[in-house]
Amino acid sequence: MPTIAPRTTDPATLRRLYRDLVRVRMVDERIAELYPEQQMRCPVHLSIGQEAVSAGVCARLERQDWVMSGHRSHGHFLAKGGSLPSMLAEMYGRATGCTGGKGGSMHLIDLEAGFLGAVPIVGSTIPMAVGAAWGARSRGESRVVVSFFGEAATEEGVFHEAVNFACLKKLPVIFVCENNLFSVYTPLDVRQPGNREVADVARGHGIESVQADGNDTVGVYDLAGWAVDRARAGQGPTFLEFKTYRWREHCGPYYDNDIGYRTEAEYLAWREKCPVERFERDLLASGVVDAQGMTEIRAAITRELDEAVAFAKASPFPPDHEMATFTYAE
Amino acid sequence: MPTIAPRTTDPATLRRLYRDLVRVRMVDERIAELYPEQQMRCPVHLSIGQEAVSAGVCARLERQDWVMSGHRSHGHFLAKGGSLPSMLAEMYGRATGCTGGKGGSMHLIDLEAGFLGAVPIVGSTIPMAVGAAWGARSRGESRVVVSFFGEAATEEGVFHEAVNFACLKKLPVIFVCENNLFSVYTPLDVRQPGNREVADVARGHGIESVQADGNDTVGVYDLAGWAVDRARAGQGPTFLEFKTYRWREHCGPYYDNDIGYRTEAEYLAWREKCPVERFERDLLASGVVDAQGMTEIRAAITRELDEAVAFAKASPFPPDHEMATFTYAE
Amino acid sequence: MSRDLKYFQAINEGTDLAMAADPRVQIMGLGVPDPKGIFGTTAGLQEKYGSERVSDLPTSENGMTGVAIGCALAGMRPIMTHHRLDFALLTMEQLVNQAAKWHYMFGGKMRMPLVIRMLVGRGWGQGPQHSQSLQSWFAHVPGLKVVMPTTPHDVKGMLIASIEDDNPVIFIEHRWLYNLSGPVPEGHYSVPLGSARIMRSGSDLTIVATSYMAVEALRAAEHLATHGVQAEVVDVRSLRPWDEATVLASVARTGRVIVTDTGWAAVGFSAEVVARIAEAGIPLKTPPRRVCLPDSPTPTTPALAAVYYPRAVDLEKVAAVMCGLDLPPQDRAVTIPLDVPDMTFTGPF
Amino acid sequence: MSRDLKYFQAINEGTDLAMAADPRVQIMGLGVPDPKGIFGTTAGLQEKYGSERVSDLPTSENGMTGVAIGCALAGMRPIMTHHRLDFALLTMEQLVNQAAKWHYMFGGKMRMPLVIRMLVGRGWGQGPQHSQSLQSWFAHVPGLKVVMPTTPHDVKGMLIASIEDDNPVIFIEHRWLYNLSGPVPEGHYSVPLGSARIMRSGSDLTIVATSYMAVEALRAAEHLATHGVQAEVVDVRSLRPWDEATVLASVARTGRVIVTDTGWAAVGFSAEVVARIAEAGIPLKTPPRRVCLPDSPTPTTPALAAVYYPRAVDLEKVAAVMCGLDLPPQDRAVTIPLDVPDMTFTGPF
Ligand SMILES: Cc1ncc(C[n+]2csc(CCOP(=O)(O)OP(=O)(O)O)c2C)c(N)n1
Ligand SMILES: Cc1ncc(C[n+]2csc(CCOP(=O)(O)OP(=O)(O)O)c2C)c(N)n1
Ligand SMILES: [Mg+2]
Ligand SMILES: [Mg+2]
Repeated sequence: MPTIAPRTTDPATLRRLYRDLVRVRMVDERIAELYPEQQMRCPVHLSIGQEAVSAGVCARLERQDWVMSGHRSHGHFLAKGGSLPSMLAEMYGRATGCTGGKGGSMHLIDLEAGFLGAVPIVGSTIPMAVGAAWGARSRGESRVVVSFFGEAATEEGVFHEAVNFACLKKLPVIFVCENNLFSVYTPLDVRQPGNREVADVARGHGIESVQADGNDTVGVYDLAGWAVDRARAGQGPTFLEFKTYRWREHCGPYYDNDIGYRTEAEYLAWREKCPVERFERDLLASGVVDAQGMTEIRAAITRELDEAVAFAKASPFPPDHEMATFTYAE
Repeated sequence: MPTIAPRTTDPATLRRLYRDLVRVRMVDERIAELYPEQQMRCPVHLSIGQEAVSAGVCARLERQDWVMSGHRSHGHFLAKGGSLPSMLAEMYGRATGCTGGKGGSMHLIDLEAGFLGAVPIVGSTIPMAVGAAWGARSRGESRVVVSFFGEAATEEGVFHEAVNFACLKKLPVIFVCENNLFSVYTPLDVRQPGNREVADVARGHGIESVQADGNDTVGVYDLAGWAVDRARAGQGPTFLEFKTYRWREHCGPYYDNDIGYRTEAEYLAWREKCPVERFERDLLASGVVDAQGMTEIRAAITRELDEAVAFAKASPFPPDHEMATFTYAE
Repeated sequence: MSRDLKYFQAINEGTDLAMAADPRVQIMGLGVPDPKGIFGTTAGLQEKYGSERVSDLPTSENGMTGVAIGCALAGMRPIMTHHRLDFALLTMEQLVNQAAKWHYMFGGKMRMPLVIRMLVGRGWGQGPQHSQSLQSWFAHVPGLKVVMPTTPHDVKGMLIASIEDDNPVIFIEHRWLYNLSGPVPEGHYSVPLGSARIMRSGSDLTIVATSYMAVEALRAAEHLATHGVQAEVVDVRSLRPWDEATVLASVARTGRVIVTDTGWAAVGFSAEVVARIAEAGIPLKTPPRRVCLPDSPTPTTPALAAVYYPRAVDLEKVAAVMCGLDLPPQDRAVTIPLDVPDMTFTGPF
Repeated sequence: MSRDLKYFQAINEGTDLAMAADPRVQIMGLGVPDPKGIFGTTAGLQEKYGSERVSDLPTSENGMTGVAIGCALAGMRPIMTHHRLDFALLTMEQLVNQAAKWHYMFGGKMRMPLVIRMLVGRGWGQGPQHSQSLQSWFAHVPGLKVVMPTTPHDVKGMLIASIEDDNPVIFIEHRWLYNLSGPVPEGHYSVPLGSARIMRSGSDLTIVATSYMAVEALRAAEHLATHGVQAEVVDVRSLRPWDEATVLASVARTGRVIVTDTGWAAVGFSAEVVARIAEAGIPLKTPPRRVCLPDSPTPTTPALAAVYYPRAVDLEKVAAVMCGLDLPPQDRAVTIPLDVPDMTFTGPF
């Protein structure tokens, strides 16, 4: 187990973390609200319930650091500073979207924010993140690269190939696994043996590997800080497994505890561990943010969201003649 | 570490092990001798130096147990009881070869002996062996399946996918890794990090995993016995890493210590650990086989080899019209 | 006795019958026993046949293909599923180096009864990585069989034939066929792999179509008929082996041919059909044409997806030029949104 | 200034020049810095450019392709090597779902300068899993470029062009070209991707050839010339994009065409060439023909490999029939063994 600094209590940091956390929640809830209008005509994988990982990890990164992700990337994108209007416009398929409509919700990108790309093939960006770290180092650049993925990605061979290489080259990569117990509707116990944890498999490769609570925003933040420090100090890669839970259906805006792959009771138990409510209780108890402060933060996000949604909906669709553009780079 | 039975001393067993061991050596040496005639027109990957693993593991298997392997498969094929004439005829590209000439040295098979197949794509038969074990169990058959491969195969993602599944389903599979330190000419230290062993990576998956001396025939035999017993008892898969060394060039009949990827000194140090000489010393010391007995065993193998080579060379090539046969099964 | 079933129901029924008939048949894939059951195609099977024969899998496509091959080596007859063909790109080593060649390269000693079901996505933002229709890759590889059934009748009959076949069969299902209904005989029957089917007869033009494009071709043919052009529609159904005889005979009769495929044109199955017609020296009244995907990845936004996918109207335009027909200009836009197969489809899959 | 170099030396020189010119160029692959240096093509590079830019890799093809993609994202210009194309089947997800599509699917925001060198094996028992020539797969995929240089001159110039290209380029080298010599200019030059080259002019027949088959086509053309038939040989060089204009113009001139490819015929690049000729409506004196691999995996034994691979003599026979030439029967057997490119080759690779 790592020796990490005592739990963060700095008020400005906690406020920032809270805002980032709530913002991810509020954006995804807005998406869930708007989705039934059937104007976002692409698959959406919401992060609701899992926001603490996005907020806690990305708050430790600098702008020049890079993040890559998979299908469930909204939280990572937003917490790394990706542009909200361009993300929403992308979901609406508009020309102003972050890929101009070519990619949709599953292909977010914001190079200025250091969000290097997300794709929906499970595990696929993991070796890319490792390569990006290697390439950056070869070019003499100092960047930490975070690869976000779900626990199912650790079942893909490419995950192991990537971790081995990161260890071999001692690269400044942090592998962040959000273990939400499911791959679509398939529970962990029919995919991985019960006698070991995900973090154990990673550790076998010789990587520093820690399992932790993924709903504890400050805990995530502190652990990520340790991993980032190791990376910056040239001590090599780290694997972090965060236990958490997806509240809504695998893909789409609704709840699906009724269809039979998990129980309402399991969901409710995790609902109790809501990362937002938990952090709010702590903040209220410590007085770092009071109820009024929370309302203000939420109100500001609501305004930002209203504007972003309006922008997205008012944006034009790409014209027909752009259908094949960018098939090749000139 | 496993608690294994005391070292085997049963004379009949030791004699059998010795014969199997020497036979693998002698066959590959004969191939090396004949190869420059340029009549075996296919790549050959000799097992010389690594024979103890083949002999020790396969001696624990029953005929109905299955073995699968990769490019360096001669030892596994022979020790499992594969037909020597059909193997040599295959190398000569003859119609009497084990695949009728279609496959060559890299595609050995002998279903009657339980040698289910070898292919030269690194790692490829590992998941197949797992699937075969699962399929056999589904059909109510009691079989242990051994998957042989080199340490480079543990760098392939498919290895991890296969081990995970074997653990998940508690399958009677034994993963046998011959760690000879090289993948072609590439040493281990530019492929895997130095702070952990191959056996550690496997162990991360939750599998029983042991590292051992791959040049100690009886040691291999005893460890394999433990793994086979576990498999038969339904206790699931085992991973065995055996440290050993390939004496000759990666592919072909010659030595290549002069070309610069390893030192003559390294080779000579391993040459000292010759599994055949070591076993012979032990046998002579214990008196289980005396010099005369060894000469007889070798003479019998020489006769067998002479006949098999004569058979192979006298066999016809497949006729032209067989070029496309078996593209599809009827 | 025949009744109407939907395409996905026909798959389910075919699987069920095959599993009931032969205890060696097993089905595996991510989500196979989950509540959605691969869009209904595997629903109820685990309850009936147990979790050893109907099994969920880790998210390890390549390794699990190796496992399926191993099961086949052990005497089982596995069916493996992929929610999207795109995910199966992880498995090309096992499928093409291994499964396709084991019978051949071991001199006939091994058999590889293996069915790989791959779904082709389309619409509702499936985009570049959830919609590829790579049948042409598989059709290039000796040792594989490749089928793309279009109707509920055929999907059941060809699935049974594929399961009973001793070769690896790539079984490609287009997601937009899933809700189409059609007559499906009860009980066991099989549609031979390698036979095309003439869906509609006509004397002026042959449209050779694969999978969902056969549906668009039929629509086009109906519309063309109202203008006096009789198009023959040949549903290829099986791409390897494919029914050259039926296609060539039809083209020889009509003297005009459009080949339409759900995949890309370049170096695709459509090129093979055109090439065989040319090699056969069949005299044509006008050069052959292909109507396939444009040469780019799939865009996600519905605005561009609507332009990307060819439809009946595009076939009609090409046919009109070939037949010298003065077709009144048609609006490419239609009343239903262009990114769903029908109005019951409300996303997100 | 030009001097004669062997094919593998030209690759080495091209790589060296590109690395000297641009510090972002890197090369990686199993065995790249080993004493054999990918059959000499990477010899000496690590000594010159260090182990960060010239690196060996773990045996993890798919992950390492992702790593190379990541390097490209970080601003490097990676070259990756595979001793055999067959091993690259492990990498299809990264190459086809990812590398081919990143520029498109991120709306032009990303570039993917990436060269993947794949060697096609042949002879000396390479057999079913060490000899596949799957250029047709890559040529099917928009977003990829695909080249197969035939001469030392072209392999250097096209390698430099590929390294300087901002798209993923699949660079396929036939092992039997490695020892061929030819004039190679010194210094930096590039051969544009997408242009074919007429290797030999002729008026009676066009032979469109890829890679090593262009060598056989030249041999055939020379022999045919002694019988009064003048064959034009077009070396395609680049399969995606390919130089339709040059090919179609040649075929329009000669009125006869054979397409010969190192891969399988069915649904292959050769089909595309024939299809485009047909679609262009070029009048032919006789139907087009393809001379490619037979529709089976590669046999290992030299006895069957000799029958499997088409050679000049096979092209000549087809040409003779097309041109109405009464060619004296030739023995298909020749003096050198048929499983090696030349007599210096003594196995085992
Ligand atoms: C290679 C691949 N296989 C299967 C899928 C289908 N798929 C989409 S999301 C998903 C679940 C992945 O689970 P996990 O990685 O744990 O992420 P989570 O959805 O739980 O956040 C799967 C299997 C895919 N996109 N890519
Ligand atoms: C997937 C794949 N990649 C690369 C190769 C080329 N290759 C042939 S043998 C070999 C060495 C493998 O090393 P190891 O597994 O340790 O076995 P060893 O040769 O040492 O017995 C390699 C890389 C291959 N056959 N398959
Ligand atoms: Mg999950
Ligand atoms: Mg090795």
